[in-house]
Amino acid sequence: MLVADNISKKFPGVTALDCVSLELQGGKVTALIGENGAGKSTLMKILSGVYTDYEGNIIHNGNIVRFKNTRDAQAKGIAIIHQELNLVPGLTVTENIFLGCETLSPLGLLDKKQMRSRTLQLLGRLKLDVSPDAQVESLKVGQQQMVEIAKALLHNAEVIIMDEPTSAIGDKEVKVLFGIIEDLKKEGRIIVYISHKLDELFTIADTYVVLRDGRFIESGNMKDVSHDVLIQKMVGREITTGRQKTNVEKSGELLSIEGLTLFKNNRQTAKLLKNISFKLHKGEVLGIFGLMGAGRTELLETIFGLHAGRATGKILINKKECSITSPAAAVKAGIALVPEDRKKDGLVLSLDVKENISITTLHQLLTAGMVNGNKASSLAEEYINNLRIKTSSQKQQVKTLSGGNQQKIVLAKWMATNPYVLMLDEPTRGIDIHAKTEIYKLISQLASGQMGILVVSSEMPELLAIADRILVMSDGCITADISIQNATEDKLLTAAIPKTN
Amino acid sequence: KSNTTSSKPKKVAVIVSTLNNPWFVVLAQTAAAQAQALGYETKIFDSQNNTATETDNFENAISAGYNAILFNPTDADGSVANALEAKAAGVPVFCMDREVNSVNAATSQILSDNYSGCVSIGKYFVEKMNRQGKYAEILGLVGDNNTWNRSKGFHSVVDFYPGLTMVAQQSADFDRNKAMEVMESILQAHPDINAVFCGNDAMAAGAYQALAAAGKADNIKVFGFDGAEDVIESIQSKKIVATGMQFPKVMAKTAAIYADEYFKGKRDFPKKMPVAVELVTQENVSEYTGYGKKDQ
Amino acid sequence: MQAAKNIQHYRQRMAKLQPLIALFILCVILSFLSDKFLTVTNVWNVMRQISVNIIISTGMTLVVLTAGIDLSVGSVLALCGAITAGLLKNGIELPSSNLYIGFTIFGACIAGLAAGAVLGLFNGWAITKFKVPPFVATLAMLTVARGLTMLWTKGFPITGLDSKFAHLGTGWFLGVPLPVWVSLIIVLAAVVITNKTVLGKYIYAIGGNERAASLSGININKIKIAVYSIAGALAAAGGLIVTSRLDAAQPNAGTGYELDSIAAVVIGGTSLSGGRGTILGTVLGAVIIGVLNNGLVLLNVSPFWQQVVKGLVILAAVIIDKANTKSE
Amino acid sequence: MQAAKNIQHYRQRMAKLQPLIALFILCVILSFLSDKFLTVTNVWNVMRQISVNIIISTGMTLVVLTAGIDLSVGSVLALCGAITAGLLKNGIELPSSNLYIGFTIFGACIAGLAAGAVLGLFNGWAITKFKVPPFVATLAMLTVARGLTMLWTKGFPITGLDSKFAHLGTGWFLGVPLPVWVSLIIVLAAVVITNKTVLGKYIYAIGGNERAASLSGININKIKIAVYSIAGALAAAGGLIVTSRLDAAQPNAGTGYELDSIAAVVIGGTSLSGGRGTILGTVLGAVIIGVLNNGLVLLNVSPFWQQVVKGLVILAAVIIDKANTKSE
Ligand SMILES: Nc1ncnc2c1ncn2[C@@H]1O[C@H](COP(=O)(O)OP(=O)(O)OP(=O)(O)O)[C@@H](O)[C@H]1O
Ligand SMILES: Nc1ncnc2c1ncn2[C@@H]1O[C@H](COP(=O)(O)OP(=O)(O)OP(=O)(O)O)[C@@H](O)[C@H]1O
Ligand SMILES: [Mg+2]
Ligand SMILES: [Mg+2]
Repeated sequence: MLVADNISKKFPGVTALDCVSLELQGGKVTALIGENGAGKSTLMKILSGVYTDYEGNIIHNGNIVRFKNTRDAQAKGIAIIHQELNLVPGLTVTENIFLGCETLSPLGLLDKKQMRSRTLQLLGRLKLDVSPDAQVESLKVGQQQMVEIAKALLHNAEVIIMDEPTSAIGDKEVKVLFGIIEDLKKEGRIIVYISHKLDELFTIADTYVVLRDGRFIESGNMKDVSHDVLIQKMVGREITTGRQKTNVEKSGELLSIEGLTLFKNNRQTAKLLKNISFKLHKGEVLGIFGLMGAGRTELLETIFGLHAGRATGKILINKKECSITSPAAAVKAGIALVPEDRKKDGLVLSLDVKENISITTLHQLLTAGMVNGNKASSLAEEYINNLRIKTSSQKQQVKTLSGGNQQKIVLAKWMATNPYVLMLDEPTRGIDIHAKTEIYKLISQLASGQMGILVVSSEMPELLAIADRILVMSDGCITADISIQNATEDKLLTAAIPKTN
Repeated sequence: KSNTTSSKPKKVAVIVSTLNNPWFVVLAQTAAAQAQALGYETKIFDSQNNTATETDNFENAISAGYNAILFNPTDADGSVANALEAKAAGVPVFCMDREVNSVNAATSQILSDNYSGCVSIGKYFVEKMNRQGKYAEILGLVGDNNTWNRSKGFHSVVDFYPGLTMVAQQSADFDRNKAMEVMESILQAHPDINAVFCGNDAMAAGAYQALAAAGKADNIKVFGFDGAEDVIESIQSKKIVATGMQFPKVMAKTAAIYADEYFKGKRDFPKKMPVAVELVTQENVSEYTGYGKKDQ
Repeated sequence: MQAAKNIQHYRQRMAKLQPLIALFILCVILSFLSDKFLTVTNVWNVMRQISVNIIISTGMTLVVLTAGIDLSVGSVLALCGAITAGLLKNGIELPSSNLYIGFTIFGACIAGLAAGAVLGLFNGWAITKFKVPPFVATLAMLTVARGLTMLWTKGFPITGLDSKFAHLGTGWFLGVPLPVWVSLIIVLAAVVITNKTVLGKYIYAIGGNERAASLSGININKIKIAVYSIAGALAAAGGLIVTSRLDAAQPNAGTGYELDSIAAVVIGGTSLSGGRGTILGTVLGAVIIGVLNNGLVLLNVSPFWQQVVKGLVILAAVIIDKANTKSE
Repeated sequence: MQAAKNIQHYRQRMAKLQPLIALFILCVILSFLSDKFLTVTNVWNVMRQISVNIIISTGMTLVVLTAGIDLSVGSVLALCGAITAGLLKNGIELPSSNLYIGFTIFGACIAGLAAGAVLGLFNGWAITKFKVPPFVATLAMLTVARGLTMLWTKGFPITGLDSKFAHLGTGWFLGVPLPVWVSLIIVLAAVVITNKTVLGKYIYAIGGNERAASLSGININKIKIAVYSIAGALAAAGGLIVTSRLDAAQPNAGTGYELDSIAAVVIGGTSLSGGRGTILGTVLGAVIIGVLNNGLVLLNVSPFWQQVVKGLVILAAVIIDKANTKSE
């Protein structure tokens, strides 16, 4: 049994936690719920020894503990899957899983065999098909997140904290994870589960705790609350979710992809994308569904000019063919990409909110050749309000923003360019339900204008909610093109499952 | 044996302590030129003031089959091992300008005596100063033993005169620019000095530059050492008072000629052949040119 | 929110301010130890001496902000100084097509600066086109440029230049030495560039997260090439000043300057991993080093002890910074 | 899965292999240009000459893998060499308590190595305890150690050492020069450390993602201090060899070695931002530089042109690497 007693945590400019108390029982899954920036991750970081300066107490099996560092917490049997990936890109899967707790041979050298076989077990348990010797950087985000999970399972800890473990993985992997969680419950472990995907919580969680603006709101049993009540508790007032717009009048063709093919590298003939063709119309929201590893990210990246040289095929914008050899060229041509991995590809973490939002549109903020600070500020202000970005000021470093708010910054900087084609790769990953609806609204607003929007998502409900038409991809090919009227979850799924032959 | 090797032309290596100071460029190039004139294939090796690099140069020269080495050591003691290695390989070594502290390592050493050279500068210094006044000394590389030979020689005379007080002693690494900046700062601390003695001519030129910029060139006497071209000119134009002329060309030529004689079978060379350092003053400067006497 | 804003500004001021504290302490100590230290003439003297390092380090700061490094500044300084001096003295002669081109002071200086920019351009080109690590590319340039200097000067200083040229290094204007004016103007320009221009913002973005920057549509290569060219041109500018102060172009001028200027940049609080740092910080870094060198001579510290003291003071200076900025 | 594995191994082999290609090409060219190049004596020559740089660069590689840098190796080499030489020759005398301690060769060597480790420890301590950037901390040590060398030697080389001591630098064993043996052993040890020990894994982890490493409960500071101490001790080892080869401890030995060894590391494919690189790569880097120096001397290239050529060849070598590894 682990108890947090009146815990408070201040950061320069923010009170992340304000006298929060909660109680975690063994054999139960406790869902921690709250909007972006509510303080969930901060609280968990305190429980797992990442932050050591806080007010209040942690009571572990009846006695007060103060972890000196993460290792200390590990020793006390507390494991955490961090919201943000914490892997060493250059090291292999095995090395990452065992980092900090390597097993040694009698000679005091690394016992690689031993570690490798344990890794294979874990990967098998997670049904993750990667080599234990693969460098983590060569894995996709989703695969990396599974490795994080494996790392946490290694210790078979008494307390396991999962901070948005499913933010980057597909339904298949989610099912696997839930299976494992059930086992852990049977073993009487304490499990904390943080997610913005409410339906997940209803399937897996037993009790819930709601945080709002760093304050404890209430707790109870999952079975006693309904979806909407829960949302109301975390947001503080009613909000309407669900489909925003219904019919779409297809004015002219905006983007047209013809025979796009992407090779794995310029030597081999292995293809990541096989002869892809489709059209995107003005005012259309085109969803792209697929299982993890289907090639959706590659598709967007290729259109965005990231793989020039490895790719063949035509890209036409407004019926004019344009050769897009670099992201710079893509941006000029009026294409924008909100990438999958915000930290690696989306943000300059060392810069502040304002600078990150304005980076794509600096040329429009000039007066007399100089960047006009006020214009930049008003731009940033506009999006901070529109997207309800929770930041202490425009000058807060994005590094210190909560995960979800970072995602909103990336959205903001691309909306600012108002492009012809806006490509979104998992746009609502790690974003709370309220902000999600905001973003859905925005997407449909943007689409009602001249813009056309491509949305890659692993969440079917999301696509069904916002898309006018859905393409389904399965290992590098488009396997279905379904208009929203006759799109159903199982249609999408059947098209997404790779044909094994 | 001689006729087997005499089939193809003999090769002479010139291993010089450094090339980032014109004085040594002259030494090396004259030696090489002279040896070439005598019909030998020659090559210049730069030890970059680093005795370890010098060792590499020796090994490479020996394994590349050079038959004699005209040698300007980086260090009197440190270079002994190198000279001995050459000797062991049967390659004669002729030292130029700087010596190696070993009686039998080198076949012959044609040396410029820094110490006594600076003794005579010291004497002239005392005379010019009428035995009294404040002065500063600008040293070369602190880790280089010539720096200290020169300084010691100078002080062996000057320190006998209580009227002469050294108010500052700083290092400028034999570098013109450093010397200028050091001089500028010394002038701040001691605007009233009457003279400055510099460990080489590059530093003397730098020091003079600082004095000129401060408008003190006329009342502060600059003394150098080497006999570099531009300093000789400065002495002619009464900017610098005096320098110690070493004769790199003479030493280089002699060394090359010795090597030639060695190949022809001569063996009895003077172990040490000192080439006197001559004091160049505004009175006798007319006889000199850069790095040597007019008539050479 | 307001509070937060203040903290932000406070921090930023701090970031710039910190080296100032160390510098202040240093100056107080020195002025106690030597009455000559805080005299007007000595202040100008120090300013003149550090102006060259400030000029070079300004370029170096831009390079380091992009997470790069430029080891070639010293040799580039020497080569460009020598080129200018050579052109001034001998012009260009083509005996073959018996052609002779003379150079005015202005012309020769422009030629020197251009040469610097071109050398920098080569650095940038190797780094962007062939993905050579900046360290290697500029190390190669360090050796090449030094060799070219030796070849161009044949190992001898080029002396006896047009006396008007000496003015650049030794002259005064409105009671301030010309080199100080030059460095002042360059620093101001750089401050404007880093804070107010697109180029500046892009430099920080590239240093902070190159991938994100290029995904934001920034042409990384163009920016980097520009930055290395600027660094080269500024090194050349330093070369002109050194040459004109000495009234001679030394073949071995600028040896080891790369360390001095990187030191100034880092002591000034710029991170070698790029993305964070300021021009003013670098200036303070350069001033600290300059003041230190000057002070050690004023106090006539024995050459043996000087290096020990110098090292310890630099360490202390940086530790003082960190101590005061630890809070974040 | 299998595929992924292959890609892995392929990549890793590549990473090590690349400099080899450049080296091979270089050797072929040289052996065409000079019949002296591929002679047994000359090969041992080159090996002996590079052994010191290999030893230093091995330590440097560990430091760079942690995303650090050590500029002090050159001065540490000089100081420790001088300490050993001094102890050998004069021992320690305390006239006050008229005490005299003599040193055996072994004792003096141990003392020198210990001194190196301690100096490195200081570096690590300043870097971890006070968060001083490695560049500054080790730059300070560069100056301080050089100064201490001057003080200890009074500016004069320490010569006339026990003739047995000279054996270390000049002796042979089983037809291989002793310095080569030493470097060989050190390289092997380092390879084992980096690949087979926890320390090694932590070094890569810290360089690859310091935050992740510390979240995994790794004691970052301890590892860093260890690494800098090792680097210091290895620099000292280099100092012993240099001293015994020359039978003299030079006050200004090792000047500029930091650049040589960092060059070896980077040419060997280790990234200055840490986390990726191999010891063997560094060895190849050092060999390339050594072969180049040796070759330029064997060919009749004038010293001035040598620098130009050297720079260009190094650039070319790295470009060849990149060209062959670009695919990924
Ligand atoms: N290192 C930090 N410095 C300053 N503020 C911080 C820091 N870390 C977090 N914060 C602030 O603390 C608050 C809580 O952040 P936290 O990451 O706990 O939110 P969260 O509930 O995890 O949100 P999300 O669901 O988006 O992950 C946010 O306002 C965030 O900006
Ligand atoms: N760096 C890489 N190394 C090896 N294989 C890769 C790499 N990048 C992508 N792949 C493979 O390319 C295919 C497409 O991956 P991609 O991530 O684009 O699909 P996706 O549908 O976007 O998956 P996700 O849901 O994670 O975005 C997958 O088979 C993936 O394993
Ligand atoms: Mg969170
Ligand atoms: Mg994807």
